[in-house]
Parts: sequence; C-alpha cells; structure tokens
Amino acid sequence: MTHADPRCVLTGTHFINGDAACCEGALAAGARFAAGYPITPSTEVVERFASRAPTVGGIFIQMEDELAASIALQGMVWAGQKSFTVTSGPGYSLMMEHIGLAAMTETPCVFVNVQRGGPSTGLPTLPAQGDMMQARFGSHGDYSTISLVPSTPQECFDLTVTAFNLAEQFRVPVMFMMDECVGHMTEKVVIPEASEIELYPRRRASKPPGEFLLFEPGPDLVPEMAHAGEGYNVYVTGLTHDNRGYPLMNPKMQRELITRQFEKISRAADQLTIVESEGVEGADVVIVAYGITARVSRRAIQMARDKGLKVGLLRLICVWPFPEKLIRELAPKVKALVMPELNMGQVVIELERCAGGKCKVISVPHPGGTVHKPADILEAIERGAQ
Amino acid sequence: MTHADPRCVLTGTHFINGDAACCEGALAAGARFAAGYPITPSTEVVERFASRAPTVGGIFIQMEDELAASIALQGMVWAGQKSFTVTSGPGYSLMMEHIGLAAMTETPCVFVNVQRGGPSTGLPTLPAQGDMMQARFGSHGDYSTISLVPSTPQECFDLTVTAFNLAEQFRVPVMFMMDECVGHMTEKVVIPEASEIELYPRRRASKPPGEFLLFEPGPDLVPEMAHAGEGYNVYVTGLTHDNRGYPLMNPKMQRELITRQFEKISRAADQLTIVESEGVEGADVVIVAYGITARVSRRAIQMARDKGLKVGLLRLICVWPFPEKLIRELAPKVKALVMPELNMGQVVIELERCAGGKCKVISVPHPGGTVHKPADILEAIERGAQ
Amino acid sequence: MPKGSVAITAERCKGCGFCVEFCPTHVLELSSAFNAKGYHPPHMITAEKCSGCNLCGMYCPDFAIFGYKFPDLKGGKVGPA
Amino acid sequence: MPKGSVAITAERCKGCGFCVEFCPTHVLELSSAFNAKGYHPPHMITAEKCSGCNLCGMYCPDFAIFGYKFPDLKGGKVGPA
Amino acid sequence: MSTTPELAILNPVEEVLRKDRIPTIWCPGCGIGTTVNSFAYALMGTGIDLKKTAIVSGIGCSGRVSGYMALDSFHTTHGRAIPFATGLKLANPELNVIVYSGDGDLTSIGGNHLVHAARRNMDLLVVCVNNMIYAMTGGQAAATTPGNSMSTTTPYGSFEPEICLPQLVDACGAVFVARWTAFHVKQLERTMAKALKKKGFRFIEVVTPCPTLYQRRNNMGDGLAAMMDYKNSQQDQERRPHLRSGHGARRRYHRR
Amino acid sequence: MSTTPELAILNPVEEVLRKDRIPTIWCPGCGIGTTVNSFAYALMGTGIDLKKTAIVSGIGCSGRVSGYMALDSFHTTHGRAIPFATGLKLANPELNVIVYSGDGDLTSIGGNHLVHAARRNMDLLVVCVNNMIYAMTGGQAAATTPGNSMSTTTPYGSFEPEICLPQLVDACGAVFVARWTAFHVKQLERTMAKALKKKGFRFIEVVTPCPTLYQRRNNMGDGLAAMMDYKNSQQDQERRPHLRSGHGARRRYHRR
Amino acid sequence: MLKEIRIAGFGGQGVILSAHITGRAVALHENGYATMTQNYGPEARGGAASAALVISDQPVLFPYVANPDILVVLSQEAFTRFTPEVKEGGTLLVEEDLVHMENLPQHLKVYSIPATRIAEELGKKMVLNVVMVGFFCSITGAVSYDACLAAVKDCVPAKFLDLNIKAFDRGFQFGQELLVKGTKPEADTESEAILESAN
Amino acid sequence: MLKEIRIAGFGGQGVILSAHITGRAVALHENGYATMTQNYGPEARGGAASAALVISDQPVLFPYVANPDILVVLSQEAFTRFTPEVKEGGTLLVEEDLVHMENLPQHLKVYSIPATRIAEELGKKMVLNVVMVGFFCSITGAVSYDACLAAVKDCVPAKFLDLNIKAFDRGFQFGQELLVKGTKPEADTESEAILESAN
Ligand SMILES: Cc1ncc(C[n+]2csc(CCOP(=O)(O)OP(=O)(O)O)c2C)c(N)n1
Ligand SMILES: Cc1ncc(C[n+]2csc(CCOP(=O)(O)OP(=O)(O)O)c2C)c(N)n1
Ligand code: SF4
Ligand code: SF4
Ligand code: SF4
Ligand code: SF4
Ligand code: SF4
Ligand code: SF4
Ligand SMILES: [Mg+2]
Ligand SMILES: [Mg+2]
Repeated sequence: MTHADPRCVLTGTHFINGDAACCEGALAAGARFAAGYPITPSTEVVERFASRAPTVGGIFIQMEDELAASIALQGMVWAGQKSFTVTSGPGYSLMMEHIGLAAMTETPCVFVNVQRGGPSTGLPTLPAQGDMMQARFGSHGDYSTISLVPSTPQECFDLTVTAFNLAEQFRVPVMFMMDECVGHMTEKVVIPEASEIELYPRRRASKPPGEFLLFEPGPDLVPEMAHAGEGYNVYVTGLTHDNRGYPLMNPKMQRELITRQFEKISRAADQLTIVESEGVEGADVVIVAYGITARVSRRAIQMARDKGLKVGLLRLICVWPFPEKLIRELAPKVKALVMPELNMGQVVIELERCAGGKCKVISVPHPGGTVHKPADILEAIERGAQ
Repeated sequence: MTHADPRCVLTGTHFINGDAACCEGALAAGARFAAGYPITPSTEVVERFASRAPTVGGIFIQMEDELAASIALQGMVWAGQKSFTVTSGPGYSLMMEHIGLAAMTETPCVFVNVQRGGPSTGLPTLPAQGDMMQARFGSHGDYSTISLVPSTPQECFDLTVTAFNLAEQFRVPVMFMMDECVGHMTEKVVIPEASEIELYPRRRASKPPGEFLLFEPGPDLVPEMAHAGEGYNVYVTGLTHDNRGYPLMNPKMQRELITRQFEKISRAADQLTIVESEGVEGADVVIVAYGITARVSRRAIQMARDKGLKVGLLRLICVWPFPEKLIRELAPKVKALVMPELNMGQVVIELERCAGGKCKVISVPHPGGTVHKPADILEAIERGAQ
Repeated sequence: MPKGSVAITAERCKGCGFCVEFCPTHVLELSSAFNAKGYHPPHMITAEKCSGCNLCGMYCPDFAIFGYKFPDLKGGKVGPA
Repeated sequence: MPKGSVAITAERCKGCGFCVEFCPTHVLELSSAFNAKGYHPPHMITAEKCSGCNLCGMYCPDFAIFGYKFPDLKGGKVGPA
Repeated sequence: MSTTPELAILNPVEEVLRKDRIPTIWCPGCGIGTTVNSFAYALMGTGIDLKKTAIVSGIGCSGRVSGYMALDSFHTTHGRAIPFATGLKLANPELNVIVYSGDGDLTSIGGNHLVHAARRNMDLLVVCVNNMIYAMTGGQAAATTPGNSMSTTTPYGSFEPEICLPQLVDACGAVFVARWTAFHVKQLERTMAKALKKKGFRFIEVVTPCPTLYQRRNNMGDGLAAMMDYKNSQQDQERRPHLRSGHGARRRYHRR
Repeated sequence: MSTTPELAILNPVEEVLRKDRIPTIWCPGCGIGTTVNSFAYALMGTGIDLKKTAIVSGIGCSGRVSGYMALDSFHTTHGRAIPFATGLKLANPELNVIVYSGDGDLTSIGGNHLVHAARRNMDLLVVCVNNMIYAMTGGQAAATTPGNSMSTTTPYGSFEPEICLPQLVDACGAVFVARWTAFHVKQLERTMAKALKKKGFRFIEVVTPCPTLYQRRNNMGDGLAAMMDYKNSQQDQERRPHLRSGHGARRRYHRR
Repeated sequence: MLKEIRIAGFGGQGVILSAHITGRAVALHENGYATMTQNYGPEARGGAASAALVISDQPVLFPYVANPDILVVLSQEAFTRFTPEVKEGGTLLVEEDLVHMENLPQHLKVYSIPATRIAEELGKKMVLNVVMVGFFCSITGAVSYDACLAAVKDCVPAKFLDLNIKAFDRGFQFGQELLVKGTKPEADTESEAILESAN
Repeated sequence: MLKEIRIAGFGGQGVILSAHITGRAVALHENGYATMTQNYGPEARGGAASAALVISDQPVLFPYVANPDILVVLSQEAFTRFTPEVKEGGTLLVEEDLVHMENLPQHLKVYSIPATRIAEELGKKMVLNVVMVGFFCSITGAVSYDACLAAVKDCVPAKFLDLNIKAFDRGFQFGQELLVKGTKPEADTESEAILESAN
C-alpha cells in the first residue's frame, strides 16, 4: 500500500454533494485522467473533474459518446494511469461492451453509474437503483466484477477510493453504483490528510521484457501489468488469449482463462464481504438494503423498534460479489429478511437464493422516482415479524 | 389469430442450419423488414433474409452499427411492419439501450442473439449460453420481456414464429436466444403449409383518432397500437409517459407505467411457462436445461438411466419469465435439480431461488467454446441422486 | 388607419423581446406588468403602424403573439401573411 | 554477374504471385512444387538479373521472400534497399 | 380598431402544434421555438399531407421539438433519431420523415448515423438546431462548441476545434445542405419548404441562441443579443461559426 | 553465387514483426500483408523509438495487423480503436500511437470516432485498409463497397453509394490525408514515413485486394488481378473507387 | 432539534443555492448536521425547482422532506404545490410579488418579502436568493446570523461578495423589521388584496 | 445404426459443403436422420475447417463427434489433429497429395485418393470436395449412391452441375477400384514413401 499524493487531496471539511465527493475520491485515489460524456444526474462528477484535473497535471476528455468514453479510459490505463468514467442509465447501457472488454483484458478501472429512473430515458432527474443487475450481467458472456454502493456523500468519497483500490488489487473494472439521491444530496464530507489515504498501487511487471508474461497469474490469480511504452511489447486483445496475451481460441484456453478470472474474485469472498450491520444479533427481522435505501430503512427501523419489534439492518456496501456466506449464515437465525430496493426486485433474487428457504424473504420493490415511504418498509417488517 | 401469408412461407422439407431456419421463421411470421449488422455466428440469418425479403416485397437494411440496427427496426414497427434484428454477443451489448427503449415504448419486435463465447470478442466462432442474464437484465432500469431458447434447427423455425406472436400479443421485445451450435447445426427442418401457421396479429387501435389513447391498457393490460401515417398523431417517447404517450415524469406515473408493464407479463405466467418435460414424474433427479445443452443432457440421461438412476429432463423453452411456479412445485418432489449451462451459472440462480431449499440444486457450469461432456452432467446427476 | 394587428397570449410570453426588436415598424414594447410567471409581455404602442406582417409571430419562440391583416376592402384574404 | 539475390521461406509462401509479377527484372517464377500447405512458392529463374532491389519483399504479403544486395566491392551497405 | 375574433384566439401555427403541451419547456429567449415557427409555416405552406408526416427527435432541448408538433411524434434515444427515422421511412415509403434535433444529438453521439444516412442518400429531411452546446444536460461542450469557449466541461476554454456541419454532410454526399440562423425566419421557412419537397438526404442547420447555457457562460448576453448578433455582424469571426470561412449564414449548399 | 548467410535467414521486416505469430491468418493474395511491409519499412526508416510506439486495431482481417507487429499491440473492440488510442495518447503523450484497421471497422461502426478524432485533431496516425468489404465476417457490404457490388448482404447488388474517405476526413479537418493502393508499396512507405513524423490527426487510406470475399463475388479475379488493376487501369471507373472522381489513387491530400 | 425545510421556486432563481448556503451554515459553521436534496425538472430555466433541507443536531437519517416545518416559496406554482404540505403551525416565507396567496391555511405563520424587488434595487435580480437567505435567517432563527453570513461568503464569487453581503443584510433587516410589526405582511393595499383572496 | 463422421481440412476446400451434401443425402433422400455441425477458425481461407456429421436411423440426440467412426482428412494439420480420435477399427479417408501419414495407428482402415489432382484434371480445383463425397459414398457405403447424387444435384449451381456430377462419379469410381484392390493405397512409389513414413 502506498499513500495518496497530497497535491490531489482536498483535505478538509466540505459541504458538497455525492457527485462532487466522488470526483474528489477519484482524485485522492490517484486518478488524474478520465473520459466521459454528459448525462444527468452524473455530469457534475466530470464537470468538477474537468476543472480539478488540470490543476494536478491531469486531463478530462469529453468524448463523442459513451462507447468512446468507456474505451478511452482503458487506453489511459494501458498508458499507465488510473482512470475512470462516469455515466447514468442510458450511457451505462452503451458502455456494456467495454465493461466486458475491461473484464476480459483485466484492465483496472472504475465505472461510476449515478442511477436514475428507467428503463430507457425514463426519469432523468429522479433516483432509482434499477441498474444493479445490469452492473453484474449487462455485458455479454461470463465475467465477474465488483460493485460498490455508497449511501452518503461521505461514502461517495471514501468508497471511490476503495473502488480504485479494488480495481488495482484484482485487475477488474469496478462498478461504483451511486444513485441520483446520493449524487445530488449535499452533506458534510470530511476529506482526510493524504497520508491517511491508503492506495493499492498498480501491480507492475516484476520481470524484465522477454521473461514477463502479461497474463500469467500471480499467487492470488491476478497477473501483473506492463504498459505501453515500457518496452514490453504488450499484446492485449478481447479474444480468448493465452498468458502472453496472444489469441488462442479453443475451449481449453477459454476454461483456463475464464475460470481464473472468476476465481480471482471468488477466492477473495471474505475480503469482499463489505457490509455494515446494526442490531442484527438477536433480531427477528433484518433489513438487507444498500445505498440510499438503507438510509431510508433506518427510519422504518426506528418506527418498528418503537413498536417493540426486534429489527436489524444489514447494509450491503459491496453488492457484487454478493455476500453469499453471510446470508447463508444469517437466514436460519431470523424470521425474515426484508429487502427494499428502488427497483422491481433485483438483488433480492440473490438474497432469496442464498436464504435457501431458511426464512421468509420479503421484497419491497419500488419503480423509482423517489425513495420508499418508511411506512411501506415498516409494513414489510411487520409481515416478516409475524 | 390469422394465418401466415403463403408467399412468405417456404413450405417443404429442408436440410438447413438454425440460422437459415430462423430466417424462414421470421418470414413465415410476417416479418418482411429487418435491420442488422454482420457478426459471427449470426450473420447467416440476415444474409439469407437479404436475399429472401425482396422476393416478398421486403427489405433488409444493413445499418452502420448495432445501435442503428436496434432502433431502425423499431422505426419499421412504428411504420406498421413486423421487424427484427439479429446479432451476437458484442453486438447484443450495443443493443442494450434500445431493448430498454422497445420495452418502455411497448414496441413489438424480436431480437435474435446467436450466442458465442464471451466475454468481449472471446470466441467468435464457438458456442456459449453466456448472454442469458443479459437478455433479462442487460438494459438499465426495470423492464420485463420474454426470452425463448431453441434447441434444434426445427425449433429455430417454429419458435421464431412463436417469438413474433408473443411480441405482438404482449407488445414487448422478445429475445430469441440461439447459440452458435444451434445456429450452425444443419438438420432436417420441416416448414408446414402457411395455413397451418397461426399468427397473432398486430393489436390495432379500435378507436378513432381523438378517442384513442396510445398507452391505454386493455383488459390484459396490453395497449392497442396505432402507427405513423394513420392519422393518430402518435406520440412515442422513452421518457416515463401517460396514456397519451406524453412525458409525465413523476413517481406516481412511473409506478403506474412500470407496474403495468411488469404485470402484463407476470399475469400471463401460465401461458409463458413453455417447457418440454420427459420422465420428470417420479424422477429422483431432474435436469433443467435449455437450448443445445438440453440436447446434450439427453445423452447424460441415457447414461444415467443405464445405471438405473431415475432421471427426468425439464427443458426450458421460455426461460424468461422464469417458470417459477413449476419449479416451486417440482423442487419438493425430487432429490436434486441439475442445471448444466454453457455459462458460469446464470439461470441456475433463479432455479436455486425457486427451489427454495427444498432439494439440492446442482449447477454444472461451462465457460463455453464447446458443449458439455455428457460425463460431466452424469457426474452431477450421480451427486444429486445420492 | 392600421392594416393589421396582433393577438397576444400574455400567459405564454417569456419576455424575450424578439417581437419587439424585430417588428419592422416598431409597433410593440414590453409592458411593465408581470404575467403569472413573472415576465413582461409585449403590448402595442403604435398600433396604427402595424401592417399585420406577422414577423412578430415568426420570431416568437413561445407562440405567444401573432400578427394578422385586416380584411381588404376589396375582399382580400384574412390571416397571417 | 548479379548485384543481389533473394531469400525465400517456402513454408510461409501462399503462392499469390505478387513477387513474380512485380519483380522489375522478371527474376522469379512460381515453382511447380507444393509446400506443406499446398501452395507453389517462387524460385529464381534468371538469378543473374536480380538487382537485390527487394521489391519482391515489399510486395510479399506473407514475409516469405526478400531481396538483398551483394556487398559492393567498394564496401557498400549490405541489406535491402 | 376591430379585430376578427376567431383570428385573435388562434395562432395559425397552432394548426400543427400540440396545443395541450404549450407552454414549452424552453427558456426565455431560447431560439428553438423560433425555428419551430419557420418549420410550421413551411409544413403548412407546402401542403404536404400532414397525416403522412412523422417527426423524429433524439434527446435534448431541441429534441423536444417532435413532442410539440401535431404530427406523428417520436422522441427516441440520444443520438439515434436518424436510424429510427430510417426504419420508419423504409417500412412505409409514403411517409414524409423529418428528423429535428440538436447539434450534440445529431453530430456528436449521433454523428455516425448522420454520416451514413447522408452517404446512403436516405430519403429524410434532417433539421439540426445548433446552439453550440449540450443544453439539456447543463451546458457541456459539444463538437460544435467554438474553440476556446467556456462550458461546464471546458472550464479553461475548449481546446478542440469545432466541426463544420455543412462541410461534413456535404462530404458525405447529401443532396441538399443549408445553414441559417434563427434570425433568418423567412429564409429558413423557404429553405425548409424547398427541402420538404425534395427527395433524398436533406440537411438544414439552424444556428440558434441558447442564452441560458452557452451565452451566459461566454458573456454573450441573452437570446435577443444573439439574434441581433446574427442580424448585424458579418465581420467578427470570434465564437460565431455561423459566420466563418465560406460557410456564412447566408450561404446555402446544394449538391447533386 | 555467394549469399550472406545471416541475411538469407532474416527478413528485415521481421525486426518489427512478432515472428512467433507468422504465418498470418490472411488468405493467399490478400493485400493486408503487403501494406504491412510498407508500414514496417516506414517505421524502421523514420527511426522513431519503437519502444514508445503503440499500434491499436479494431476487429477484422485488417484489425489483426496490430497483433503481428512487435510493438505495444492493442486489439480492441470492433470500431473503437480510435477512442482507445485517444486515451492511450492523452495519458502518455510520449507515445507514438498508430491506429491500423479496416474500412468497416474505422468508417462504418467506428465512423463517429474517425470524424471526431479528426475534428479534435487528435495526435494519431490512422491507417485504414480499405478492401471495400467486411471481410472477416464473410463478405458483407461495407460503407466503402462500391455501388452495385455483390456481397452476401447485397445479393442483388448494393444500392447505396459508397463513401469517399479522404473527402470525409478532410471535411473534418485532418491535417494530413492520403490515399494509396497496396500496389503502391514505395509511395505508401514514403507517405507513412512522412505521416509518422507529423503531429496531429493523420489519415492514410490503402485500397487493398480481398480476393476471397470481395473480388470473387464480383468476378474480379484474384489478389494479383487486383494489384494489376491498381497498376494499370486509370480509366475504368467501374467498381474501383480508388480511381474515382478527383480521388485518384495517386492523389495525396494535404491540409493545414 | 430537527427542522425540515423546503425552498421552492422556478429554475434560475437560485433556489438550490439558497438551500445550499443555509445547509452549509449549519453543517460547517455551526457544528450541526444538514442534508440538502433537490428536485428539478428537465427545464434549464423556468421549470419548477425545489430544494429540501433537513437540519438537526443529530446525524440526519432520512434525507427527504415530506411535511416541512418551514416552507419558502418563490413562485406561484411552488406556493400552490407545497403549501398544503407544511406542518400544522409551520412557517411560510413568501416572495410577495410573485405569489398570490389563495387558500392559505389559517394555521401557518406567514412572512412575505419582495425579495426580487429588493434584489433589483441592489442592481442584480440574481441575488434575490441571498436576500431570501437573510430573511430566512432573520425570521426563523434556525441558523445563526454569523454562520449564515460565513456561508454566504464561502459560496459567492469574490467580485460579487459585497453585493451578496448587502443582499443578505437587506433580507435579514427586512425580517427583523417584520418581526417587530408582527407575522402578517404589511397592510399596504397590494398585499391586502392578496390577503383577501387568500381566504 | 449410428455413424459419426468427421471431415476436416482447411478453409476454402469445401469441407463444410461436402459434409452438407452427405448429411442432406441421408436426411432428405434416405429417410434417415443427420446432424451436421462445423468448426472453423477466424480465417476466411487457409485456416482449419472441420465438419462433423452424425447419421442415424433414429433422431440424433448428441450432435457432436468426439470419436468418429469415419474420418476424412484433406490437410496435414487435420490428419495430425484428428487421426488419434478415430474409433478403434475406424475408417480413414485421405487426400493423398496433401497428407503425409506419419504415426498412423495400425487399427485403422485407410483409403487415399488424390482428390485435388482429380479435381484439377476435371478443370476446377474447387470440386475436390465433391470428388471426396463420391469417394466417401463409395468406400463407406454409409449413404447410397442415388441419395448422394441427388444431394449433389440439390447443392450445386446449375452451370456447374455437370462438372460436379463428373467429380462425384470420379470419386465414386476411384473408391470402387480401390475396394477391389484392397484397403491399402495403391503401391506406387509416391504412396509407398508415404506408407513408409507412416510407420
Ligand atoms: C445515451 C445518452 N447519453 C447521454 C444522455 C444525456 N443527454 C441528454 S440531452 C444531451 C445533450 C443534448 O445536446 P443537444 O443535442 O445539442 O441538444 P440541446 O439540449 O442543446 O438542444 C445529453 C448529453 C442521454 N440522454 N443518453
Ligand atoms: C460490435 C461488433 N459488431 C460486429 C462484429 C463483427 N465483425 C468483426 S470484424 C467485422 C468487419 C470487419 O470489416 P473491416 O473492418 O472492413 O475489416 P476486414 O475484415 O475487411 O479487414 C465485423 C462486422 C464485432 N466483432 N463486434
Ligand atoms: S404584425 Fe408585423 S407590424 Fe404588426 S406588430 Fe407584428 S411584426 Fe409588427
Ligand atoms: S417574442 Fe413572444 S415570448 Fe418573446 S416577448 Fe414577444 S410575445 Fe413574449
Ligand atoms: S530483389 Fe528485386 S530484382 Fe531480385 S527478385 Fe526481388 S524484385 Fe526481382
Ligand atoms: S509474394 Fe510471397 S506469398 Fe506471394 S508468391 Fe511470392 S513469396 Fe509466395
Ligand atoms: S437551456 Fe438553452 S437550448 Fe435549452 S431551452 Fe434553455 S436556452 Fe434553449
Ligand atoms: S478474407 Fe479478404 S481481407 Fe480477409 S484475409 Fe482473406 S483476402 Fe484478406
Ligand atoms: Mg445543443
Ligand atoms: Mg474491410
């Protein structure tokens, strides 16, 4: 671990929104390059970056579309930089092909999606959490990535740093799944000293050209990286490839490559079980929620506790990979797991699967546009407690 | 129901591959217009269509990319025609935004995806079933569509007709999820007389302009349709909209619209439970599979039966919506459900959820490039039977 | 004796001043009154100069004004030019 | 007395004939022999005419042939022009 | 002063507008509505069958035009109005299909479709409202934003040269290419009428004020200031590409 | 006849090729490999730092070029080589970044990136191998396929006019635009060398034989026939856009 | 102490900034907690704009405001839409020239100010929002003068600093005077007419 | 009766078409069942190409061929790659000019034909695949002459019909003659050399 570069860190106490905090998080994490394309409600992230990056030797480039943005950032990474892009629903859909490319080429980078109401153009200025399954399955073929979900502007800062760190550690694209609420919510955000911000450095080639293989798995199955311009003659392709990076299109290579790419994530399941839990021990009902919805749930929990119900909150911070083990352990201990989401029921599919029939699983869907009424969540808690 | 136009139906017995059969199915279903962009292993569908369509007054247009193809076909539909597009993995990823548009605007059309190995460019000429979750969740926001999976060239014909019919009945985009195996597999295909092919006609406006509302739900929640050029001054938008089609962007309208769009499908769950089952009654282990994998499973089943095991096959023809009720009923009756897929475990997530802990659920994942070895499936059956 | 006049839908007006500026005969002026949205719609100050040419209507981005010609004594067409 | 010559990697050749056609001095011809892939690689028929100009090498899409100049008696450069 | 009461109530352009959707969402002094007048009169003047006329937009302030017209209106996705329109036209050749959208929509994200529709000489009329900015999303630089301009994503001035649309579309082989400003209401009406009656790929650019998001940030005054500017200045070449090299606002492009 | 043994073994271009990947996947008589020779000599001749040189391709037969060069090689997605290259260049301005890809890749699906990279004068050299067809996918019509040609998706002859790439790129403001055929190996080498040394957006089109998928279906003989054709015929305008109106194969474009 | 506040008007009036300043005052200059959220339509200007602010001495859990304690309205549309949502006995602050208070619920404490006019007098209509912040600070006491002024200074460009301080002060002053006179607006003829129609 | 067949060579040799013709003969002209699948690389020409054909009197469940009963090879690469997969006692058909049979398993029945040369003699190298179909039909008897000929007629363009029928017949004839002589290839010097190296 290294530490953040003080020149890039806006240490201090701020009253900023989640979009701005995300931008500051990216800078603190060492991203000085970004490519993007405007779209509500995410644009503020890159607008701020466009203004801040040049002050630290960086560049924001507004590309001609999201297809371009989502691959330009990968060019930046292969040139040796940390980079990210930012979008919302429709733009995110356009980025799907390149999320797959990043996964296939093990390009460490961050895709920020400030979710708005969908499908299609939907509700451009209003919140939703409708892209959660897309974050996991939106590109064709099999790949395994990481998705983090912040629930406050402060977390927009903190977890953006985490997102970059995980991207580097696992050489995967990390999905940073904000939503319009959190993005446009303004609160106090404390940015620490650079020396307090730990960064996972790029896993650079430890062997010289000739000996080094660009996709040779390390002990944790993650390969090291060499960049353009370093004399390694790297070969990077979206085709199924061998450890040199050369195309090798047969089922055996496919099995080896894809299995490894899945395993490098699944092996780290414990590290990637990132949750916050409150009052879960001894609870009859546990609310499992993420992002803004977790925050809204807290009010419902207060109301339920006022009624004498034993309710806990398990807030998922890392939603993908799904904390399967945790849920398998929790399910037999409770009467019900309640999952409110600003969508028609997405992550709850995994929740119910992992609960394995050991307790009730109650989905509280919501098509978005605003947050849940705490009363709706309360009602589900009451049902669960019966 | 009406019947197919004999001029479009190539009645007779053919030795053709799945791609060709799919093209003939589309023609028989009444599609005389298509927009596409070449990509292996799907291109044969549109190549054939380009040659056949003009003979029946139709047109194939090769657009500049998949973004264009996937919306040009919607223009064709709003001009009053039946239309479809055809692609494979990378192109399918590029179509995601417009699948959401079709869902939001309730545009009846068919997206054919001849699946190949992924992610990214992956294995262009080799099979996989890695886009199954993408078919359901690949576009941003919440939407509910239908996905059919053929397992023989004959079914590529038959089910393409079904796909168009369901698109018309429910006013949704239907995903026709082939794979390279089935697409490039050549077998005898029998195309019946036109009079034996039933078609679901476009649900045309039954009220005159002025009274007609483009998105007013019928008794089955599906609205009727008017086209450009018919004097209705239709208004079609991807924004959240009211029954006139006018943008109305508030949470209430969102709830009304999205809930209805989900319900029009979920209410028809029984009709959309399209499966083929064989030896399921009294089986200890049931293989749940779809597409080419179901066919490969048959050999494993033979091998298992030879060993005296009681094994059945439940072949999913309509994968989305998932046949939830059927699985909930089946799970308690068996020791295990075994699901081989040419992916790292996608539809099995739903299978396990619906099994609800009532039986073992064994996933037999495969990263694609070829089909399963029957022995691998057999091994899972044996594990399940214990 | 004016050749034409204008019709103004004050509530649509957003006070941009296009009509005032581009009226060739300087017939219009923004009034000091507010409409419900807080804008100052135009009114005629030299009605007699209005030719009914409808340039104001062509320029108005909010369809809040249009000009029309009075019926010709010889029975000409009524309506915008 | 030839000024240069060519080197041919027969197994790479796909028999396209570019080298034969575009050799300015008509030095080459496709042989009747097959290589392992079933193509007919070129061979020299008028070696004495070869200038070592390497046009054959410039044209060969499969990097299967190249021309080089013999060392100049006066000690000139060796290698493709 | 007697007024004819009926006339006093109905603005003639309302014949082709969806009255129930006025007021528009556009800002005071926005020029988009002005271009709609020219379009409305052109539509009515040519006497084409409005029942057989469809208008397709992408997303943006300008992309809202389709939704105000009493035609078959399609408000598609950002950048994809042209391919949607292509499908519409191919499947029903009787339709007059007009694409009406913004500069960002048609030339940045949608640039490829513009190029290829022009190349294949698709029978469409494309009207591009060029306000030199991404307006609806809050004022980001577009491909049409003049070099050195301020925008929210070019806070130090944009360092990319802007594109010349007529030149681009012409190079792709469009049969009819024109450029006007929102000030040129009559000329625009005539050009639109002419284009409506032609076949093949036709392109009209209209340079239009965006006081809220382009001009304010570049100290260029309000909508009226922009209109005056279009009217008066033919010399000052700074930040006014409609006046630039060989593509003057008054110059019309014809090809083939 | 004594040969210098060392020379006899190593083809000089192998210095910049990945030898372990030869033979290429290209067909007999395919012209792509010929263009690689010109490129290899140009690279070696200019003496640019090959360690600081990256080559980026999209997908296609031509898109395989990057994978045969002993440079930093990026084989990206179909149509997106230019934006990848843009990111590469921006984040490390020391790199020489070359995009080498096919006509379909760069001008059809990737057309928008070509337009905008040219417009923003991105410091890239783009080499477009124009074989007038989508070869890798089996011979479908491309935007560059000459009108009336046969292809698998235009079984009755293509009814769309083809695009003129130098004209398009020029209209977008590229600083250097050139077109040659695969026959013009020396000229191409010189042009490439010149372009390699320039800054800004540079574009070179190379018209190239595809005997397998374009020529066969159009009765145009094999690769050699195409090369002979490039060499000889300057009159016959049919199906040879490299010879067409004002954009003759020999004409080079320069701008700025 | 938890106060829910809504400030609403149309786009271009600086509604969001006024909420921002107020929230900032609490969060950064008073050791309190403040959460600001916003709603806006697709219009860049002229459309409805509204911001919600929750201020508290405890961390704010639920960030939205359904029934504000205090409502500030700067447009007729905002008045009509949001007034019914104000809590029983809540406070309503009104831009008096832009709002005709019809059907005003009796339980509210109402304070009006011609903020736009004051801003125009100061030479820049755009500072009407800062006038409103001063007025808010003065009337509600929900945030201190010092904290508020500090937040104003944080948020405005240097060259407009004086103007904004003046605007803030004028708003504050106007509030103080009004408080002396009582909660009902000045009984000049114009506002009387308004009150009448507000029955 | 279920027969698994693989035909392999390189792209451009018409491998796929030859499998198609054979399958078609069974499926449409013999009331049998046939499933044909194919593998190919990214190369349009010159790359490896192979087709698998399963023919049976029952519906074919498993469409792939792992261990063929009959292997037809048209290239060295195909020989090297697929020969080891042939079933014990299986049949191998070889294009004799393009394949050097090294390490030939002893258990196989081997039949060679200079299909390319025959095709060239007929005037069109491209019909080598139809020569091979005739040879296959003749040697294996897996499909009848009539059915096969009918399938050839279905599949080739009218103007090349005669040429293809001739090609088919030449292949068939060559097979018949070979069968008379025995399973080993003609003992001319060239093929003897091959056999030697095949030890
Ligand atoms: C795929 C996608 N990307 C981005 C957006 C966000 N977006 C909406 S409108 C717009 C720009 C519109 O600019 P322009 O076409 O110039 O129209 P204007 O608002 O200036 O009239 C953008 C970027 C979107 N809706 N969809
Ligand atoms: C998104 C996407 N769409 C389609 C394809 C399929 N595809 C691969 S290469 C190609 C065409 C290549 O044509 P061109 O660039 O002209 O190269 P050529 O093969 O002719 O050299 C296509 C359509 C793809 N890989 N990805
Ligand atoms: S109709 Fe003509 S003259 Fe009359 S006010 Fe309007 S622009 Fe002026
Ligand atoms: S042009 Fe229209 S909107 Fe502008 S001031 Fe005149 S009437 Fe009002
Ligand atoms: S080096 Fe020159 S002269 Fe010698 S064979 Fe090659 S092309 Fe001919
Ligand atoms: S140019 Fe190369 S590939 Fe072609 S015939 Fe000559 S040596 Fe062989
Ligand atoms: S933001 Fe600009 S383009 Fe959009 S409505 Fe306002 S003035 Fe017009
Ligand atoms: S298909 Fe055409 S472009 Fe591709 S390698 Fe063969 S000849 Fe070259
Ligand atoms: Mg714009
Ligand atoms: Mg090509």
